[in-house]
Amino acid sequence: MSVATQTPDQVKPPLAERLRLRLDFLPTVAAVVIFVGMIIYGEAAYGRVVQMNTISNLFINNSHLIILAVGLTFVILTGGIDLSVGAVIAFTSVSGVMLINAGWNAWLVVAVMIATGGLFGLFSGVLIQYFNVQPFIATLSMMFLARGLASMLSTVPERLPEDSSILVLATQIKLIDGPKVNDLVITPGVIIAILVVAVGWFILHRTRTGRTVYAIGGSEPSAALMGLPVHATKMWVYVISGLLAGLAAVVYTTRLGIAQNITGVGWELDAIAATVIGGTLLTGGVGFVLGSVVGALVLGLMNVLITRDGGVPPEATTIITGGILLIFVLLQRAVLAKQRD
Amino acid sequence: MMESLPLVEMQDISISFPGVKALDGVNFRLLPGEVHTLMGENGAGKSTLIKALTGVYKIDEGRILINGQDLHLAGTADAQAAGISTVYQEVNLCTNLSIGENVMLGHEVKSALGINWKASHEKAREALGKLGLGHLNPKAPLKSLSLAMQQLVAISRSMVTNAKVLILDEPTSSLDAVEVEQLFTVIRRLRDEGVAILFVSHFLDQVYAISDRLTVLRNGAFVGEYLTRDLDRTALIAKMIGKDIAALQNLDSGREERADNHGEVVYSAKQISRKGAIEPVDLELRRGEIVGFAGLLGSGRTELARLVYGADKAETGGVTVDGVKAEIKAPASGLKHRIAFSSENRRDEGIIRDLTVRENIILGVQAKRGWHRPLPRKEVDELVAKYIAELNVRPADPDKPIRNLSGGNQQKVLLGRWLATSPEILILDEPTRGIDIGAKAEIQERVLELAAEGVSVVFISSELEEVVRLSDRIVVLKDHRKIAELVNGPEVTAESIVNIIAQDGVEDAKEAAEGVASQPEEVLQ
Amino acid sequence: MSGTGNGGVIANLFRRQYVWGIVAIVILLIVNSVKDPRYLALSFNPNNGALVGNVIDILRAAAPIMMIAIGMCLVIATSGIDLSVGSVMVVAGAVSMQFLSTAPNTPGAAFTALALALGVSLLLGLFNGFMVSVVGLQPFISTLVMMMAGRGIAKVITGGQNTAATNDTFRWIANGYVFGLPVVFLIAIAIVILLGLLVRRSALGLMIEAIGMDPMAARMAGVNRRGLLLSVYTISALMAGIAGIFATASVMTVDISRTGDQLEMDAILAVVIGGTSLAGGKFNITGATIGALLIATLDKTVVFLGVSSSATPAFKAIVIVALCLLQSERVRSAFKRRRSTPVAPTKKEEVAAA
Amino acid sequence: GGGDTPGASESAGGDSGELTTVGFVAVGPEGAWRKANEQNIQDTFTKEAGFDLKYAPAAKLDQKSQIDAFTSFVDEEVDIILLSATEGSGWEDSLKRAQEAEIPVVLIDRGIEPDNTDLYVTRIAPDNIEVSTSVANWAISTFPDGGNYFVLEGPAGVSVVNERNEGWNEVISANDKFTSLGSQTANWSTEEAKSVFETVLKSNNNDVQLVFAQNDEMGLGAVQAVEEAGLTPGVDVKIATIDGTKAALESLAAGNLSFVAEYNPLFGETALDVVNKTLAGEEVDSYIIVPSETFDSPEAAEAALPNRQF
Ligand SMILES: Nc1ncnc2c1ncn2[C@@H]1O[C@H](COP(=O)(O)OP(=O)(O)OP(=O)(O)O)[C@@H](O)[C@H]1O
Ligand SMILES: Nc1ncnc2c1ncn2[C@@H]1O[C@H](COP(=O)(O)OP(=O)(O)OP(=O)(O)O)[C@@H](O)[C@H]1O
Ligand SMILES: [Mg+2]
Ligand SMILES: [Mg+2]
Repeated sequence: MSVATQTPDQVKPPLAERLRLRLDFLPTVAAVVIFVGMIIYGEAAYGRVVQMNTISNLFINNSHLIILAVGLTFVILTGGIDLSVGAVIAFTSVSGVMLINAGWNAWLVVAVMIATGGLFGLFSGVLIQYFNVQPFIATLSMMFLARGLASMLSTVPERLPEDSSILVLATQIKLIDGPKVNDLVITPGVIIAILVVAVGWFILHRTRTGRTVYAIGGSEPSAALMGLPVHATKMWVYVISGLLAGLAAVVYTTRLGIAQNITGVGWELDAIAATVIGGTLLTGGVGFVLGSVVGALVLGLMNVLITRDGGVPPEATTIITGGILLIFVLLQRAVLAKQRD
Repeated sequence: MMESLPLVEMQDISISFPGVKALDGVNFRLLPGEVHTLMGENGAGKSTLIKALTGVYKIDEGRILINGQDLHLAGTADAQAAGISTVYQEVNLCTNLSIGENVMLGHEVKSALGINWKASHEKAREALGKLGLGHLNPKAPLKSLSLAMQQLVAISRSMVTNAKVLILDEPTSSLDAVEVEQLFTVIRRLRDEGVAILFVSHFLDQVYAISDRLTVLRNGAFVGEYLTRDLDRTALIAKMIGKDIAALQNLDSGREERADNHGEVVYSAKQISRKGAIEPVDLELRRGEIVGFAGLLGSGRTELARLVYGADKAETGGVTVDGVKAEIKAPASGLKHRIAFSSENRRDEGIIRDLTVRENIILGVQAKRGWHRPLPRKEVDELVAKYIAELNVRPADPDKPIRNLSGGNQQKVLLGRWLATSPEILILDEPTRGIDIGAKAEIQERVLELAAEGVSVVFISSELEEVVRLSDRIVVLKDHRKIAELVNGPEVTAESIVNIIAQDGVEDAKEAAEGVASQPEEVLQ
Repeated sequence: MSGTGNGGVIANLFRRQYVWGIVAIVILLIVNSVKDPRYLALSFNPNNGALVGNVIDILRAAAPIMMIAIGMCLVIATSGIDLSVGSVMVVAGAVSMQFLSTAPNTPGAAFTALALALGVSLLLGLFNGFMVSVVGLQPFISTLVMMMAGRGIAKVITGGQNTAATNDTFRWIANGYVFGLPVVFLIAIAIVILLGLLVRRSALGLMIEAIGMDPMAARMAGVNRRGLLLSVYTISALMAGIAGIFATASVMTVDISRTGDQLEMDAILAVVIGGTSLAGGKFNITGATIGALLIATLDKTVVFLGVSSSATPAFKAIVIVALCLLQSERVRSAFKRRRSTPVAPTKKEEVAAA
Repeated sequence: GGGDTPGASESAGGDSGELTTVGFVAVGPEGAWRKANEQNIQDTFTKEAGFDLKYAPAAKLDQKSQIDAFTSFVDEEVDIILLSATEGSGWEDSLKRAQEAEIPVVLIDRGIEPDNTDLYVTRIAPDNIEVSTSVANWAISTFPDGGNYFVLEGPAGVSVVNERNEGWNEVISANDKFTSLGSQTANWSTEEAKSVFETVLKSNNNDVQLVFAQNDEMGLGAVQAVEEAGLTPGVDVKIATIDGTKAALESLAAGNLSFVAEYNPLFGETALDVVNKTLAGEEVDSYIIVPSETFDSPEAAEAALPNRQF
């Protein structure tokens, strides 16, 4: 029987492949296209966009956002949400820097910071999974908690020691040294971000845990009935998101050399926006890590362009940011409308 | 067959839900290499027993033994680990994933670099092939399949793992003869390979065709275990419902003899169509007439029905209701024109799980009246009481969340919802799916009464006999086209319809259809 | 207050769930009384015929939160979310203040200001509703956009200033007293009851729940999803508008960067504490109201106990977590009787597709 | 103003291509003071004056967005950058890059920590510590035998708040006649300040003599709370605020506020002058303190009100 059906299959794939492509990748593809469009527009309108330093800074300044976005992609794919990441960054960085100043080994502290992030994630996970608190609320309270603890630790900027060994994470590696600051630069932070993306992609698309994440997003009861480890996986996504928040804290803190209790206010929304722009559905089950990366870059580029324009009246900036975000999702929606009925 | 020791043994299993004792000291055993059918009316406890055996529900009392060892199930995963593979009554797949991903979920082929998709899809294709779905592309999205197809995909999941125990809860409820035969060949092969198979179905023919042994439940209680050959149909029915009833006779008797009291045309569609769903068709429905849609799976019956109701918007053609031009572009407008449509997809397009039986019943009427004209409390209670009694929904508790009803009873509640809207045109897509024989007879009776009362009924069922028995006119569809329209008569039988479908050549399809439409008799010479 | 609760068929679980909110309120009040025995004492102020006391302050502080909470409650019941309430508040405030700052100090002017503010809020609500129901954007995003844009709009309206104005009638709304009780609270309660009756005495409640639980099935049952979503988001925005009026009237100043800031979170919290699931479906307006009261009590307690600014968020977090645990204990004990199939929302893709 | 600058004389004849581009990393509208300050800068660096001012307000007062803007200006190679930071610390790397790109940076209002003067041309600002100290000194002179005071702060952790606390605490805590009833954040907001202070009054049975509100908005909120409680602001409770906006001075004139310390936002002219000097390669001192007055009486307020621009 299966032999008999080989022949039609040989014909099908290209068509079916395209079909599949349309269904899943479209929003992400749209994101990429629009991103490129923005770059071209920026270059045409303001110039000095397609140049080494602008591009490398786009990555350097948003590496932590990219890391956060990857974490949120996991959570959102399961249909959950994590509002705590911004505050977790504040707490982990403040506590981390204080530990270093207290004489701890810097690299040990890095580990501690990441672990602390994971701990907050674990907290949310437990609340959600074992006390069926709703994700929004569980992570919201974690947000308050982390922010509060951070402020209780210190309300003044905590400085990393000038000679701290972890500052290497922010060292600017000039790949091409252009005139003045027009260099092609990369920092370990960016490399970390790229690694995170790669690993994230691997877990989601090449491991059963990843498949379970998608299945839960599609239909949690079905996933459970299929015997997939729903409980464990749902815990994991929050832990992952927490760990990555901790990592983002490391990257950001080493870049600035200071930690502050008011860092990261509203970053959770940026990260969520990034994932959504990248084509992830907040209802879960659909989306890609790479999309989220593009989303993060789009947001970053958007700020750059607004700055380059410089003529935007102060009152209007939020309107414009909102407007662009809207246009963006509308474009995506239009593309999607073609394949939904 | 001689008694080899049982692979699965369930002793004195009891499970009670708030209000219901779903299972009360039930015994059940499953021998290797046998097909063991679980029989019982709607709500007898079949699915619950299965869910107990697969770790979905915790058992209150009793024990489960596998290969003689006590087995404690904390979840479905444990059951799978114990070699039990299950296809539940409601299709449980993830529509956001591809067919292949669904088939392989949890069993993907691993390699050094994580999942090997090529191999996984290959394996998925094999599994599908075993059920004659080899033509499906594993990479295509599951969404693109009809409910029936999805059910087959769900079954093929269990082909991936070589399970020792295979459980199929009403797998055939939405399949037609061809698929059923295909499924049975697979089941037989597995059985001969020594797999123990637990089968549930309300179709007696199928039960007798496939099963070696029967266990009968009634209201959650264990009635008895029998060898199929020792128990003839009437005896079996008697055991299931506790008494013999005559209603079941007309299950086998041919088409109902009824006076042709066809009134004037209430609905007429000219060349309505929708891309990918159904090609342009004309359709006329008369008052007091039952029109059956016949066709194989994926022939487009549901699609056509959806267009009539407005669930999907017709892209071409025009519609008149009661002779007046009508714009039916959404279910709401369908309802306004007194059209009601009971979907084949009970779980996704029918019940609202978390609403009570009462709310589920009145939802249709209420939607028709609009939110600002709420039904008075009194009327609500009357309506609800009326339909719970008429369709004898069990348990007869209007304040139970509908998700807690058995599959069949949910179906009855939905029927109630649509009858409550006092429709002029009633479209029933697989209304008897998952309904036990007793209830099925009742529903068929009800359909005939409705027609007699002047309602124009569209009846869709994968069970051709049913269609032939009830319909005055039969619209035959194939590949999303209408290929024939027969005025029902003594000479029209399930076989003759199958022949029409088989003979329908691609080129002369259209004239055939027209010819048939004009003088239906000729088709059969 | 329970009048609204009885309005609908609400499963006991939910009726009991907000009981924990009440418990929490009581505990907080007790804590405060421990710090100062005269905490609950009420005195009468003959000058303005007002009852004076911490409890009265709580009621006044609760009014705006109550408004956005009940609006949010309906939105959440449709399995949506409205992040824009805070921004709609500031827009409403900006409109009224900007108008009053130039208008004469007359009742007439006050009512015009009200009309203007509510009118604008209504428009913003319609926009949200349109984006969600007709265009089919995800509620989170469309309202997130409105959340960003709204504050900008407010800034444009006032030209970046924190406009202040004087109008006794308008001021009276938030600071006046009737029968010794704050007008603002009485208005709020009246609106809660009205809305409660509207949704529970009509079939609105049932239909909102239906589309929240299962949009696909609801559509097939003939429920007009678009219309409902449109009206629900509009109602939410209207409520936010009223809240904005309350907030600005109390000080007769709109603070473009602070008015309504972060309040969407409070609203959502209130709704959830009240026993409405963010997954949509069964909703409970009484619960949301109680949730709002709890949040107001919490905010006031923090100040009364003199919890330091930096410790405040942590304090709140602990209270919330404790509350969630209390509530879920119930859920779990209910579960113990029968552990059944996971009851998570089953049809996400439809929600998304819609 | 500024007609005498080289920039202007060039642009008078030349096309816009010769305008000097100024990148202004700003804070964005958050209240009367900020509005006045940034408006003033924008009004000074006009095309007529020979400048193309690029205005980049922060998103949600988030330092990250400011750093992004700063970086972008550097990449764009503007001629000079005005930096009005939300936060003092964390700017070293950005400033170093600007230096490498040979772009001079002038700090507006907020200084940087650690204060490494090689990284920027100069800082033009009133002195928060000085201003808050003046409030404290006024308090001591008005309450010779002390009293109970309460502080309404901005959000915990923001530099301004820390500085204004520092100046105040140094003086007050040195004086043992004053007892602190604590401090609470009202997030710069009138509404919150009112709500907070009404509760503070209750929890202390109205036994509060002095309120130090770290900005005018909060001070005005406190006034209303006092009135609601049936007390007389200025008599029962004296309220001192910082900023000196028109609204505050009016309230002071009406006797509701008792002391307003100006935190002068109008130093566009000075900035213009500094910028021109810098571009012309002249030296400027590393810290130019903008003089700020204080108003301690209705009369003083009356006098100042007519020509108050903010
Ligand atoms: N989760 C649940 N909560 C409460 N009651 C339930 C639940 N599941 C099933 N029941 C009740 O248990 C009884 C048995 O249901 P079950 O689904 O096993 O019947 P069934 O034999 O599968 O019927 P059908 O043939 O219609 O599928 C029914 O009365 C049903 O109402
Ligand atoms: N929910 C759906 N989404 C997308 N496509 C569908 C859906 N349902 C059916 N289809 C497509 O329409 C075709 C017709 O399927 P459908 O089930 O409606 O026909 P049918 O004759 O009613 O068969 P059935 O016996 O399943 O009712 C299917 O082959 C499938 O490709
Ligand atoms: Mg069943
Ligand atoms: Mg069908």
